[in-house]
Formats: sequence, structure tokens, C-alpha cells
Amino acid sequence: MLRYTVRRLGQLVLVVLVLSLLIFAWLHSLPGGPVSALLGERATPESTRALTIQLGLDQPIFVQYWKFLLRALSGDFGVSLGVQPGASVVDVFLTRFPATIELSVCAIILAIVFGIPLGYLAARRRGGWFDNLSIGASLIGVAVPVFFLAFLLKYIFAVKLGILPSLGRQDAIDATRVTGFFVLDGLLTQEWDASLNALKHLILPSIALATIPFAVIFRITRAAVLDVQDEDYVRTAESKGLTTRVIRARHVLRNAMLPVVTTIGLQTGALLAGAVLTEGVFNFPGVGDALATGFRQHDYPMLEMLVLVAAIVYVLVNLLVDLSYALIDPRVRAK
Amino acid sequence: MALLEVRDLTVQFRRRGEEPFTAVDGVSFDVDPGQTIGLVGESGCGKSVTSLAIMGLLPRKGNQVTGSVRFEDTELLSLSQSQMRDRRGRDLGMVFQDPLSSLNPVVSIGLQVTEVLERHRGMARKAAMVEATELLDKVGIPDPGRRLSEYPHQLSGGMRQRALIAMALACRPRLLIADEPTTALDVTIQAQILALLKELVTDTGTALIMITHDLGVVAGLCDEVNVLYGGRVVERAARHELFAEPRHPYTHGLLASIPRLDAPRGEKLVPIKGSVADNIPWDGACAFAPRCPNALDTCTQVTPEQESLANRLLRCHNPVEVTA
Amino acid sequence: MTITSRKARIDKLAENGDAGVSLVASAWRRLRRSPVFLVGAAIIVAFVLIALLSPLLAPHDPSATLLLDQVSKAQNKIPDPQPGYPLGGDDQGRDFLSRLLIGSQQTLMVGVLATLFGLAGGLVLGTLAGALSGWVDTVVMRIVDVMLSIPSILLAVSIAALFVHPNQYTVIVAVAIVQIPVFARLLRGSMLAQRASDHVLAARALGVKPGAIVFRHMLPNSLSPVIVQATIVLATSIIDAAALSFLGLGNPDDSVPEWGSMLGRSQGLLDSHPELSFWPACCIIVVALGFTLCGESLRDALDPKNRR
Amino acid sequence: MSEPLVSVEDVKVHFPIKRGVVLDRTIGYVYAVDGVSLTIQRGETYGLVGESGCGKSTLGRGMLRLVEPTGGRVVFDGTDLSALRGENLRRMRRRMQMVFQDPLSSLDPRQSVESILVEGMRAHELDKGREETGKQLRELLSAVGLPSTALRKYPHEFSGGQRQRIGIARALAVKPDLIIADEPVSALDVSVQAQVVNLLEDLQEQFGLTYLVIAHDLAVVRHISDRVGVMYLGGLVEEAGSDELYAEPLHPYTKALLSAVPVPDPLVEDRRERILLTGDLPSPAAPPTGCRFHTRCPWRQAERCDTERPVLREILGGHRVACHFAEEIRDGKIRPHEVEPVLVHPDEVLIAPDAG
Amino acid sequence: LTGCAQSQRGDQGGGGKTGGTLNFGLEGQPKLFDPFYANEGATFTVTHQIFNNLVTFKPGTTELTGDLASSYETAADGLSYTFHLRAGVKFTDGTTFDADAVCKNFTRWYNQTGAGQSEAVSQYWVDNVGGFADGKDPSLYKGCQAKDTSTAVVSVTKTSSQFLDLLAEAPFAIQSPTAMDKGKANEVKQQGDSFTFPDYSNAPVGTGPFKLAKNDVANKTIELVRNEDYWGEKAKLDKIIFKVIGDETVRKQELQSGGIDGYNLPSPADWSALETAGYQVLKRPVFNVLYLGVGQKNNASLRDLKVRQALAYAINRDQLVKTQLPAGAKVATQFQPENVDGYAKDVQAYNYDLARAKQLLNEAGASKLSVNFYWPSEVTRPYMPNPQNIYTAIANDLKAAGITVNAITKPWNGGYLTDVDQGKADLFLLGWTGDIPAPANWTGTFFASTTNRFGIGNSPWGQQLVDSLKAADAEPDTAKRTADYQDINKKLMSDYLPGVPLSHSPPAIVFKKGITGFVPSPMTSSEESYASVSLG
Ligand SMILES: Nc1ncnc2c1ncn2[C@@H]1O[C@H](COP(=O)(O)OP(=O)(O)OP(=O)(O)O)[C@@H](O)[C@H]1O
Ligand SMILES: Nc1ncnc2c1ncn2[C@@H]1O[C@H](COP(=O)(O)OP(=O)(O)OP(=O)(O)O)[C@@H](O)[C@H]1O
Ligand SMILES: [Mg+2]
Ligand SMILES: [Mg+2]
Ligand code: NI
Repeated sequence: MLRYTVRRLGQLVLVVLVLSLLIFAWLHSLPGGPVSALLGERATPESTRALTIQLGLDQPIFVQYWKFLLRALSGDFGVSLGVQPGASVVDVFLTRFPATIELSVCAIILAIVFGIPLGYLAARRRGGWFDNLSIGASLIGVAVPVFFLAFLLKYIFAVKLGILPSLGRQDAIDATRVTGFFVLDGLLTQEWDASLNALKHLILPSIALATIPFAVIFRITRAAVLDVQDEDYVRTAESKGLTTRVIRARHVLRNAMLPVVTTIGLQTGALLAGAVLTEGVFNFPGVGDALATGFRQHDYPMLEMLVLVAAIVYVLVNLLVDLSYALIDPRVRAK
Repeated sequence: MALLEVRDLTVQFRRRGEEPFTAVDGVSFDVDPGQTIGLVGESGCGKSVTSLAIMGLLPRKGNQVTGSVRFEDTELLSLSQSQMRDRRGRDLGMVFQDPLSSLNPVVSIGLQVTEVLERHRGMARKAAMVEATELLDKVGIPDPGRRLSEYPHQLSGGMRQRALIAMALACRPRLLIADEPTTALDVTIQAQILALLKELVTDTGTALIMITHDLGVVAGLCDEVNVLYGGRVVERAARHELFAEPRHPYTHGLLASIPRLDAPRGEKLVPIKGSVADNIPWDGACAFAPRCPNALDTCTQVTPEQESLANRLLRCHNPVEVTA
Repeated sequence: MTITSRKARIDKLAENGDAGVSLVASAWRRLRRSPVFLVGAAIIVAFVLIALLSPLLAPHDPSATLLLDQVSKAQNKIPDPQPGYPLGGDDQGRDFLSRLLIGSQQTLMVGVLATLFGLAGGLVLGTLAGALSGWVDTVVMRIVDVMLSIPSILLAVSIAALFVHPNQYTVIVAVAIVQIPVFARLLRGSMLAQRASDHVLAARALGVKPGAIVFRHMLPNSLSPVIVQATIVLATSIIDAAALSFLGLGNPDDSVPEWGSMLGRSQGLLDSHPELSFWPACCIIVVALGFTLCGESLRDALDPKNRR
Repeated sequence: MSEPLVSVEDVKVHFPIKRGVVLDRTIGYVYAVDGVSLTIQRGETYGLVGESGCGKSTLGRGMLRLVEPTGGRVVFDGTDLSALRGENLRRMRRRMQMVFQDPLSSLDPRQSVESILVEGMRAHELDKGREETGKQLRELLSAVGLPSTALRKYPHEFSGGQRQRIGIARALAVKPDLIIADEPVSALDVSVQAQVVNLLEDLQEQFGLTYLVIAHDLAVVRHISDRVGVMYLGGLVEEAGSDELYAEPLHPYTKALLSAVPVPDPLVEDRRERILLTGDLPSPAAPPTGCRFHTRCPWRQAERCDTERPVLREILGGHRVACHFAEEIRDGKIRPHEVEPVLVHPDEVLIAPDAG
Repeated sequence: LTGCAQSQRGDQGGGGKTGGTLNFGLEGQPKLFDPFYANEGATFTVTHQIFNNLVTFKPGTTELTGDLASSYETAADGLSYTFHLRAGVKFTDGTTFDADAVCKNFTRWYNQTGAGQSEAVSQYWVDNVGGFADGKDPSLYKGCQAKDTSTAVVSVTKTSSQFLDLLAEAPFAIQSPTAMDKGKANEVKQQGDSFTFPDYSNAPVGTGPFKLAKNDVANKTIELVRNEDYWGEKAKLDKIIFKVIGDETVRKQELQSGGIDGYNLPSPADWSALETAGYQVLKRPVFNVLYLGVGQKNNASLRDLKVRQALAYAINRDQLVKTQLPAGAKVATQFQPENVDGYAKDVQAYNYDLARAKQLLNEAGASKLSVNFYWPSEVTRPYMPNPQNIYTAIANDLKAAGITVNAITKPWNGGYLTDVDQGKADLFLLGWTGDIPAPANWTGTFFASTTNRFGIGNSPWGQQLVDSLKAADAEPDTAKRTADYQDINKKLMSDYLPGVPLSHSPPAIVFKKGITGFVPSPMTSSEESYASVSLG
């Protein structure tokens, strides 16, 4: 197990290095960039040239990369140009990451809480109207562009009905910040309404974000339960005269959970990407929004860091899933 | 009175948009306590379906079971699902063909054994564990205490099958159905398992229904043998009679087509022509007729009825003559 | 150790497909009876027909600002439905129906080209890796691993953002590149399964030339999971392309209409002119649904479990 | 007869077990075939039996260089196969063919029977014109007992026995000298099994073929083979003429194997004295030291069996056995004893002691 | 604007109740709160509430008036300015405001070193005043002298039409010298590809009606509270919460869902809908220009005046303004709006005339003219609410005139500005929102050098234009200067035509019903005060 973990982490380092080089080279070969971001439309050719030299952007790309790498290794990824100009990219990331984590956790919880039971029910009522209905819903769920759904949700529940807040993480109430996780902060400082307020702000974005993971988890659960139901060992369990409850819980669900756990991991990883599409709609100050804004404004330092972090998080989440998989599946654990 | 009386057991599979398919067609036999009954036949002749029908384990949808299966005084077919659950594992045990896929890969062997004990004998986990250790020991698993916390993939094929047998026997059922318990195993392991089964049957007086396609297995183990073809019993006899003088052309053909270790070499095998796929429905004909060397015209016109001869039951218009 | 990641899922799909090919005919028979497939196929056929015939069907030039005089930013006016313009105009006075109809072409192109490019790239890489094995395999798969270690939308977004001249083709390229590693991995998985299979072994034993083994035996038999994936990619690439448009990384020039960008651009007018978002969104959803339905039923049909 | 067609000299096939932190390292080997020597005479049928996983298939494949042997030589009709490369090897393949266990998976599901059969002919330029080829194909089909209408059909449209016939026809199409049949009947129903066995025998007569038949069913092997080799854990433990082997098995493993095969005759079964082996086949990745069989052998003797690997030695004419005490056992000088079963964990790949 | 102007600060706004919190949708995240280092509107919107300048514009107008200086005068030679400072004013950290404080601010600006001298950091200073104390580049600023506590004299190296106006601009707000010293306000550092700013930039101290209370980056909100010790009329609101919402549509929806009470820069397309829904859409007087730039560097045909005139005739600007631009937008006749000094009434007009355009092209031998046309994607500017639509409209017009148009589009910061700056564009869309009503800030900026975007150096009149602009700026006599600029504007439209002025569009700001006291300024948010705003 340990060996495996080390191996995966080793691969991660490789991935990150290659990725950083690619991203850096690519981003820096584009026109514009820091200079035009800093000077804006008031730039003149003279000032542009001067600033380019001042920032060292006229140097060969590998020199720049080497400098970037050295700085990055000391934890300095530069200063944001567009997302939150002037702030250190790492700081921006640190203030925004909790937001995305909060959102993703909420979304994945929603997806799991609805996906697994519904998937299980659909499998049990295979071919029935409930099954067909929920399959249809999940197929449509995948076909609807996330950002459109987000828009629609916001339009209906925030703008038209006004029952939920339409944007942000929290209203501008007096809330003490401890960890940066607003819901958690409220609980820690016993500012219940701060937590509640933050939770309310999470509802719509996390529903939008949860649709795809929900649909996927639902379908995988359903398929897995169907598969497992026909397995020989379920028949064995039946032949032992076990109660339905035991058969379902111990023999069907526990096995069906194996692929579901994998899926949950994958989807959690993909949520980061989904956040790029939803956070903007809800003006949710997370890394997804930072990415989208970063791309739009060519905020290079921000992007360099975020893409790398996204890759790292994604790989780590997958590693975590693999490890948790090993916890459930003794066949994997053994090796 | 017999322990298990199967009368006219018929299983029909119905699929939407397809002709109903009769997999088991009026099968009847009795099993007495302590007796070992063999069900033999080639792939697809309905052996497994018969056993599953007795156990009430056929899929809930898409099939129709008629006839009667009496276990002691109870009509099993008319029991409700939950009543059947109480019986299974306690009165009726079953062992399946593929020991790996028949064991739950993510549940420890110990739990898989103890759960039967807990369910039917109301034992507490601790006591059940002790009992399970004994059971594993009894079926010949070395170092049973340690095996309890292991998982199926950590055992070899033979050990897995032993574990399965231990589970089936945990509550000392009066009837054990073994559906090709050795097909997936090597000959040396097969010999171990067969010896184990034999020993268990004689020791506990459990009745055993042995399902197999291997006539050799039956020859050493069963008191009475039913030969199935196309879902019907075509011949039944005590094993000595059956092997000494097979009357049904199918049984005869099977025996002639198997190379025997003890027969002198150089003799050509006599295969049955065609394959199982060539059989025809039983109504208005003999299903075996297209492959039968003895086939008469009537064979394709009249369904042969089951006849009771002196030492056997036979379903054939033109049985093989007894030689010598 | 089982690697239970996206990679593993892809590999799993590859395994399933391996056994599934043999009964293409029976799969087809099952497909024809599957209502899911029929609905999906009907949608796709209609969509393709519309795309092909749209120049004939469209009542007007989609880029002509025919109703420009009815547009007024100041009064938030866009042309209403009127004779000759059943759906009215967009915010530049262009016939909305024509744009929707012609938009299907671009959308189809995005879907088909992105899938084809992804497929082609994946085929090349996957075949190389699966057929040659050894260090080629290692190198190719490491590249694929790097690509797979970034969430797909993110990868697409990154790639799209890197083009100096964003246009409709850059969108396609971005969406396609993301699919390459998926296809490559899938194909390599099946190819390896095929390589180990008895019929390939038999061909080798017969002395069939290596090239012929790869192209006549391994590749054709490895394709079915790839085809299933391709159908699903058709759907996702259309949605992904729409997402890119939404993020402002799509084709900025809308003289050639495309549903994704039509949707992306009309979000701001959602409350005053919902129809401008509604129609393109509907079209995207329906078409994506069509491909998804086909893909899903195809997957089911080819699943060896369902075979009897 | 009695001129060797193939001789296998100390062939080894070791599959590396790879594992590593970043790059894979070989941490051990599966000793699938570990030093097998045998000769097959022209025109004879050589049977190879043994339990699952003992390396029968691997040996067969190693002989055809379908897997690369780690060591040893295979000499086919005077040519050292291990020296052949590329095109030469490919040309050589025409003369030695293989028939597989699973009749369905060994046929390309996307090719019609015709193209399956023609493919090999084309590879070796045996298809001379349309008509000639057509004629050849029809002859081929009738030889294996299939109607000529089969040509246009696809493998899945046939029954198991028929598929196996196609597999055989494919091998025959290139007019080989040697056919290695890897469990040709294991997947078939008993009734069909006999048909295929008869077919193989007929074809041998008709075309003067040499066979290596691999099977785990001793009865089948004994039935069709002239000579039988018994394998255990990668090595040949006994080799004898088929009747001699049955009449007087010398190796304890062969004895056990023979006694374990059920015979469809209650009279025999009732009287039979079984030698029950305990435990399971050890993992080929960590084979026992000394005699591979010593962990399960009821005749095992202290020291020597555990440490010294017995070589295959000829005891009687043509009867070879790899057991230190074969004669003593035969003569009843050593009595069998109880054996404590040793547990074998199937999926666990242990690092072999000698792998470093 | 010479002579003395009495300040009448804080007497408008009328009634309206006091107290309450205003939630306002800000269009961007302020980079920092030290206005001297800032260069964009969102920052100035906030800092303008925290600081005062020496002088300011009368609310809602372009007319200069005193602020912290109750009165001021310009010397006759135009080389020095005397400011009479308001007494009894204190910075919110308790520091007294006096002439010394004023001079310390000037000295600070002038004495920037290192990274602080970068145009990316002290952009307004570098662009408008020039160099620093180290003398590397010439500077307009010469010195500041505290005559007595309430009189400060600022001297310049040459006369400038815009110097006073400049001092009213947000970057030149007067900040507390003690706070700046304490917070090491000048320690700007270059880090990687950008710059970082000292702590002071997040804890600014001014004399304004509000104080910065909280900047919650994690929640993208900025909180200002009333300065209870304000020297003028105290703010009515207790608190202003700026919520940073980058997307225009999102701002609108937040207003509709009640999360904010108003926001800056509503999309022109929403104006009427918002008004119908009962919101107040306050339009600012026009103070910007959108033009179609013509680059002469690449494409030789474009160096021909006839071709450029043909372009001007070919574009149907009336229709463009009517269909694509907000209510109140006007067709631009020249490169500056009416309310900027030097506006010329009788410039050559280019009314839509397709035939004329074709004829001119023929005459110039450019009937097969082919141009690349740059337009920026993913950006909206107050003068250019939807670049794509505007591009489409113009491109259609040009095509109608037989011109081949190759569209090139790039993201604003991702190549568009760079390419345009480097003269790669034949045609490009760009505009300007003025900082001050001095013409030097308009035409003076556009055509300040011959190597600019328009590539006017490729025409013989290029240098002439640059020189005449310099001369006009240095003219101390107001009337003469105005005439000079009018003359330049006329020539620009008749003889030079370096681009086609398209439109002036009024940007707007929207508030919920009932909110009163807000006075929109032509110079947009950086000159608007929330002190007089009341929740009604
Ligand atoms: N659930 C089912 N639905 C439809 N048909 C079925 C089902 N189960 C079994 N059958 C059919 O019933 C027939 C008898 O099957 P059964 O499994 O009893 O054969 P068997 O004798 O056990 O063969 P084998 O030796 O291969 O196990 C077969 O033709 C099979 O296809
Ligand atoms: N390609 C391979 N890589 C690694 N190990 C292999 C490979 N092929 C076979 N083995 C291992 O080599 C050993 C011998 O395998 P082989 O297939 O030759 O056995 P067999 O005697 O044919 O068994 P069976 O009767 O099951 O076919 C087995 O333990 C198997 O797991
Ligand atoms: Mg069965
Ligand atoms: Mg084998
Ligand atoms: Ni592990």
C-alpha cells in the first residue's frame, strides 16, 4: 500500500513538472500578458517596451521558466494580474480554495445523498416507471449544460422567487473568519446565523454543480446493484436463507459500492472543473471563478498556479479514492 | 416416506417477445434421508434449473414453476418468500459450481459462515465464531482459526469449495444440493471434495442431490441416478444397474463416448451424433430423436412416456436391448 | 493494485467491449428493439438532416442584419416574430430561425470533427501503444497519464485559452485534444486484451504478418468500446464547446451561428428575451440527449452481460 | 516412424513479475516452465497432462515461439527454432500449428470462416488462384466434417463442436507437420468431445500429422496419445508410453492423478483404492525447493526430496520419471504416509527465494 | 478657469433621511486603496469616498471647484498655482491637514523610486506629469512650497492646460502623511511579473466622508463606514457595502433579487427593462468617445486620405447608434465630446453615403481594398457596450462598400491591445473615457506621438499634428488655447482623419427606487460622491 502511494506521488511530481513547463511555455508565448494587463488601454508602445524589459519578459523563455521554477519552489507563484490584481497568487488561492472546497463538498454530498438511494431504488424496481423516470432524468441531467442550469436555477429561485440568495458566499454580515470555511467558521465561533447564511448561499450553486455527479453516481449505483444482484454470491446468500436486510446490506450494497466509490472520487475531482462553470454564474469567490476570470483576463501567474493545483488535487483525490477502495475491497488491500 | 418428493416439476421461462421456453419439463424423483441422488446430463439439460426451483432461488420474474416439491410435510412451492428463507440454509443447503464467484469477495470467510449460524441457530457472534472454526476444521481447512478473518481471494479453489460446503452444512440441513461442485476444480482436488462429501453424507445422514455432467463422479457416489435430457428425466436407475446396462440410447451413447482410463486402448470412441443444440421440443416427439441411433418413426410422432421397468424408469420408444 | 481512477474506468470499458464484438448482428437486433436507441437515433437523424439541409430550409441569410432597424439597445428591443420571421430576430436583427437552423451545421461540425480528431489521435496513439508495446507504450501512456491527470473541462479550457486567434476551429481542437487520451487509453486496453486473445495468438501461429495482425485482427476487434465512447463524446463535445463559448473561449465571431455561442451570448438577456436562450439551449439539450441515448443503448447492447 | 520431429531441450519460460516505485523492476518470476526436455517422433501423438497452472499451455506456446522461451532449445525437424528470426520464423510457422481450448475466442469473430481459413494459406502463398483455393477449402471442410455452406458463415453461428472443427481446419489449411492441440476438447460436452477426438485421430491418419495434445483429462490423453508426459509445476515428472503409464505409474504424482480420475463404472469405483493428495498446487512464482512435489507427496523422504531436484531419468525402456525413489516406491520399499496440507495463497505473488 | 472659485461643497442633495446601509455592486475588485498607485475605475469609486483632493469637479459637471483648497489661483505665467487651504480639517487618523501635508503628498509623488517609477505603478503621474525627482525624464512638476499652514504653492516647469484638472483626479487625492510614513506607503516591489504593494495600500487614511472599515477578500465585499468627524456635511449613510461583481448580468440579477441596492454600469440593453421594473437608471453625461482607428503602418492604401474618408462615408453611424448603443448615445463628430474644451462645431461631417464612399475608393484606386479589422472579445467598455455587435454592424457597412474585411479578434489583455499598440491592426475599435475635461487628455493623448496606434508617422502630417498638440497644451492663454484645439479638431476631421469617431455613449448607474441624493458625474464613478446618498 505504502509502496503504491509513494509510486503515485512520484508520478504526481513528474506530472506537475511536465505540466508546469507546458503551461508556462504556452502561456508565455502568447501576446499581451502582464504588460497589457498592468497598463490597460492607456498603454503606449514606449511604455509597453519599457515595462517588458523591466519585468524581464524579453528574456528567453527557458530563463523565465527557470526563474519561475525557483520562485515557485520557494512558494512564490507571483502576483495576480486580473483576478485580484496586486495580490499574491498564493494568497488569492488560499482565500478562494476554502470556498470551492465548501461548494464541492456540498455538491458531492447532495449527489451522494440522492444518487445512491435513488440508484438503488431504481435497480430494485428495474423496468418500472420509477426506474425509467429516474433514468430519463439523469440522462437529461447530463445533457443540460451546467452553466445554463445554474443560470436557470438562479433566475427562478433567486431572481423570480427571491427565496434564496443569488450570489456570493455570505451576505455582508458581521462574521468572524477563522478557517476561511464560512460554514465551519460560524460553527466554531458559534455564530449560527453566519453558518446558516453561508449554507443558504451554497444551496443553488451546489445543486447546479451536483447535477452531473448525481446523474453519474445514480447510474453507476443502479448498474452496480443490477450487476451484483445477479452475482453468484448473492444467490449463495439467498441459499443460506439470510434475511433480505442482510443480503441487501452485506452482500449487495457492499459490493455495489466498489464502483460507486471510484465514481465518487472521479466526480469530486471533476467538480473542480465544474466549478469553473458555476462559480462565475453565482459570483462565488472560489478557485473556479478565479480560473474562469484568469482565462478571460489572461492572468498568467494565477493560471499557472491554479492549473497545477488542480492537477495535484485531482491526482490526490484519485489516490485517496484508490486507498479508500482498498479499504472496502480486501482483494486490493492484500497487495 | 421420502424426505423430498419432486413431482412433475416444470419450469417455464417467459421473456417478452419470445416463445416461452420449458427448461424443466415434468421432472419427478424422491430423495430419502441419507440417500445420494445424481442428476446427470449435458449442458443445458435443466439440472441447475431443477435445483434452483427446489430451493426457490429462480429469479422472481420471467418464470413459472408448476408441479410439486414436498419436503417432509411441506409443499415448498407454496411457501411464501419469507417462509422459504427460514428453510433455506437450515433444512436445505446448497453448494454451487464456481467457488470463487459464489463467495462474497468483500466479506470475510468467518462472517460468511457465521451469518448462517446467527440467522438460523440464533447464535451470538462469539459462539458462532467458535462453531465456524469447528466447521472449517471439519471440512478439512487447515488452520481454520486464521482462515476466518481471511477473504475468499486468499484461498485456493479447493479451500473455497470447502468453505462453501461448510456454510451449506452449518445448520446440519437434511438435504444438500450440490450443483457441479467439482467442475471448476482439478482432478486431484475434485477427488478431495468428493471424498469430503461422501464422508459428510455418511456421517450426518444428510440426503444429497448431486448434480454433474460427469458420469464418473456419479458412478462413485450416487445411490440412484437420473439422466436428464431436454429438461426431462429419460432414464433412472440405481447406479449399478444404470452403468451395467444403460437402456436409453442417450445414456448408452454417453457412456460409449467417454474414453475410459481402464479400457484397453485402440478402441474408437462412439460419439452421439449432433449436439445438444439439435434437440427438438418434447411435445409430439422425443427430444432426442434427431440424435438417436435407434430412432423409429414413432419417435418423431409420439412423445415417449415414462415407463416403469423392473429396475428402472425409462422414457423411450426403442430402448437399447440388454446384451448378454 | 487496481488503479481505480478514470483510467481504470476506461480500461474496464475496454474489457467489456472485447467480448462484445462477436455478435454485432445480435447487438443490432437488440438495438432495433430498444426504444431508447430509437428515440436517440431519431433525434440524431433529424439533427443531421437539418444540418445538411439547413441552407435550403433557412428562410434567410443567417448573418444578414435584415431586421436591424427593429433593434434598439436603448429600448431593449429585438425584432418580434413576424411574417417571414417565425421566431423573430436576434439582437443584431438577424433571423433567429435561420440562425438556429444553420447553427446546427456548426454544432454538428464541432461534435463530429472534435470526435473524429479525438478518435484519430486516440487511434494513432492507442494503436502505437497497443501494437508496439515496450518503450513506445510506456512513453505514450505516460503522456496520456499526464493529460488524464487534469479534469477534462479544465484541460479543454486551458487549451482553448492558449490559442492566439480563437475561432470555431480552435474550439474543436481544444475539445478534441481532451478526448485523445481517453480514446488512446481505451484502445490500448482493448488492443492489449486482443493481443492476449486466442484468435490473435492463432493468427500469429499461422504466420500472419504482424501488420496484418494489428490491422485485421486486433484493431477491428478493439473498436467497439471506442465506438461507444465516440457516441458519448459526440454529446459531451457539443456541451463542452458550449461551455467554452460560455466562458468566453469559444469562437468570438458569431457571423457563423453556433448554438453554444448563441446560448452563451444571450444569457444576459435571459429575463427580457428568454427565447434567445431558450431555443439554443433546447437544441443543445435535445441533440446531446440524442447522442447520449444512442451511446448508452449501444453500450448496453454491446455489453456481453446482456448477450444471450 | 521413430525419427524425431521436434525435440525440446531444457526449455524454460519464466514470466517476470514487475513492480516498482516509479519505474517497474522485476522482483521475481513465475516459473511457468522450468526446464522441460522431450522429443516427439514423427507421426506420433504426444499427450501432455497436468493440473491447471502447471505450465502445459506455456510449454506448447514456447515450442512454437508464441511466447519467448527464457532458455533451452527447440529443434524442429533439424532446425533450431530459437535461432530463427522474423521472416524465417514466420515461414517456419507453416509447419507447426495450434488448436486452442476455447473454440469461440480463438476465432476472430469478425471474419467469415472462409477468410479465417484463407488467411493462413495467403500468409504462406498456398492460395493459388480462386478455383484452386475454393477446391482446397471444400476439401478441408469435408475433412473436418463441415458442410461447404459453412464458408460464408461467422464463428458465432456454429455450435461448440463445429467451432472446434473450424479451428482444426484453420490449422490444417497450411498443411502443417505438427499440430499442438491445447485442450482441444475441454470446453465441449462429453458427447461432442468424442466426435472431436475421433476427428483428430482420423486426420492424423489421413495427413500423417504429428500431435502434441495438451489436456488435463487423463482419460482423453491416454486415449489418443502414444506417449504421455505428466507435468507438475513447470517440470515434466514422468513420461511413458500411454499404456505403460496407466499400467504402472512410477511417479507418486502420476499415481495420485490416475487414482483421482473418476471412472464411469461403479464396480471400478467401489473397489478402487484412492491416493488422495492433500493441499493445493503451490504457486509457480515460489516453487518448492528440491522436488517440486515434495510438499504434497505421500512418499516423501527426509532431506533429499526437500533439497535435491530429481532429474528425469529412464527407468525402463522409454519410461522416464523424475523421482529419487521411483524404484523403491514401485517395489513397495517405501510406504505412503500422511501429509499435512500446506496452505497455498493463490493470488499472492511471493518473491522466490532464489530471485534475490 | 483661472481665478478664484469658491467651494460650495455639501449643499446639494437636499433632504433624505440619515442612516442605513447601502449595498452597491462594484464592477471589479479594487487592486488596492492607495489611489496614487491605482489606475482603474473600481478602485477610484471606493477611494473617492475616503479621500478629498485639493480641487474637485462640481458634482455632475466638468467645472472645477475647490475642495480641500477653499480657493486657488494660477499665476499669470501659468508656472505656479497657489492653494488656500481649508482650516480645521483632520485626517481620520487625527493628523492635521495643512500646507505641509499637501506638500508631503506632492513630494511623495515626485520622489517615487524603483518600482514606484514604473508606468505600471504610478500610471497617472507618469502619463500626465512625466518623470520623477531623479531627473531621468523631464517632469511637469517642479516643487511645492508651504507658504504658511494654510497656503501651498505648487510650481510647474511649463504651462499646462490640464494641471489643475489633474489635481482633481482621484489618484492625486491628499493622504495622511503620518499614516503613509507609518505604513511605508512607498514600498512598492516588483515580484515576478508584477508588483506588490505595502500594507498601507490596504489601510488608507484620508479626509473623506467615509472610512474603510473592512476589505473581505474571501467574500468579495468592501465595507465603508461614515467618518463622524468629517469636516463638511456628514454622510447620510452609516455604511456602504461594495460587493464586487464582475459580470454585468450577475450584477443585474443581484439587484433584482434584492442583494444590492444599486450598481455601476448596467448594460445599456437592460436600461429600459430596469426602468420599467421601477429602478432608477441615472445616465451620466457623455464623456467618452468610441472610434474606429485606422492604422497606417501596415496597409499602404490607408495612408490615402480618400480611402479613410471613404471608410467614414461608408459607415452608417446613425443606424449604429440607434440600434447598438444606449439611450442618450450620440454620433461623434470629432474625437472629443461637446463638454470638453476645444470642441469645434463646424467640423467636416461624414454622413452615411455609400455612393460617395465607393467613388472615393475608386478615385484612390483602392476599389479592391482589403483590410484586417481587429475587435476585442470578452470585454465591455463604457464607450463600447458590445464590441462584437458594433464590429458586425460596421463590417457589414464596409462590405456593402465593396471592402474586404478580415476579422481578427483577440482578448483585450490577450493580444488585442498589444497588437493594436504595435500597429498590426488596419482597423480597430477603441475609445476613451476622459479623466478630465482638458483637451490635452483627449486628442492630446490619442495623437501624442507619431509611433502611436494610428501610425500617423507614416503620413506627412503626422509630425505636424503632434507638434500642434504640444503647442496648444503649452499655451497659457485660455481663449487662444481653445481656438487652437478647435482648429486641430477641424483639421483632424478634414485633413487628417486618422480614424473615424463613431459615438459618445452615456454610461449609467442604477439604483433601487427611493434612493436619493446621488449625482452622476460625466467623469463616471471616480468623481462621484456617496456622501449625499440617502436610502430615502
Ligand atoms: N433465467 C433463465 N432465463 C431463461 N432461460 C434460462 C434461465 N436459466 C436457465 N435457462 C435455460 O434453461 C436451460 C437449462 O439450464 P440449466 O442451467 O438448468 O442447465 P444445466 O443443465 O445446469 O447446464 P450446465 O451443465 O451448463 O450448468 C438452458 O437452456 C438455459 O438456457
Ligand atoms: N503471460 C503470462 N504472464 C505471467 N504469467 C503467466 C503468463 N501466462 C501464464 N502464466 C502463468 O504461468 C503458469 C502456467 O500457465 P499455463 O497457462 O501454461 O498453465 P496450464 O497448465 O496451461 O493451465 P490450464 O490447465 O489452466 O490451462 C500459471 O501460473 C500462469 O499463471
Ligand atoms: Mg448448471
Ligand atoms: Mg492451459
Ligand atoms: Ni495497495
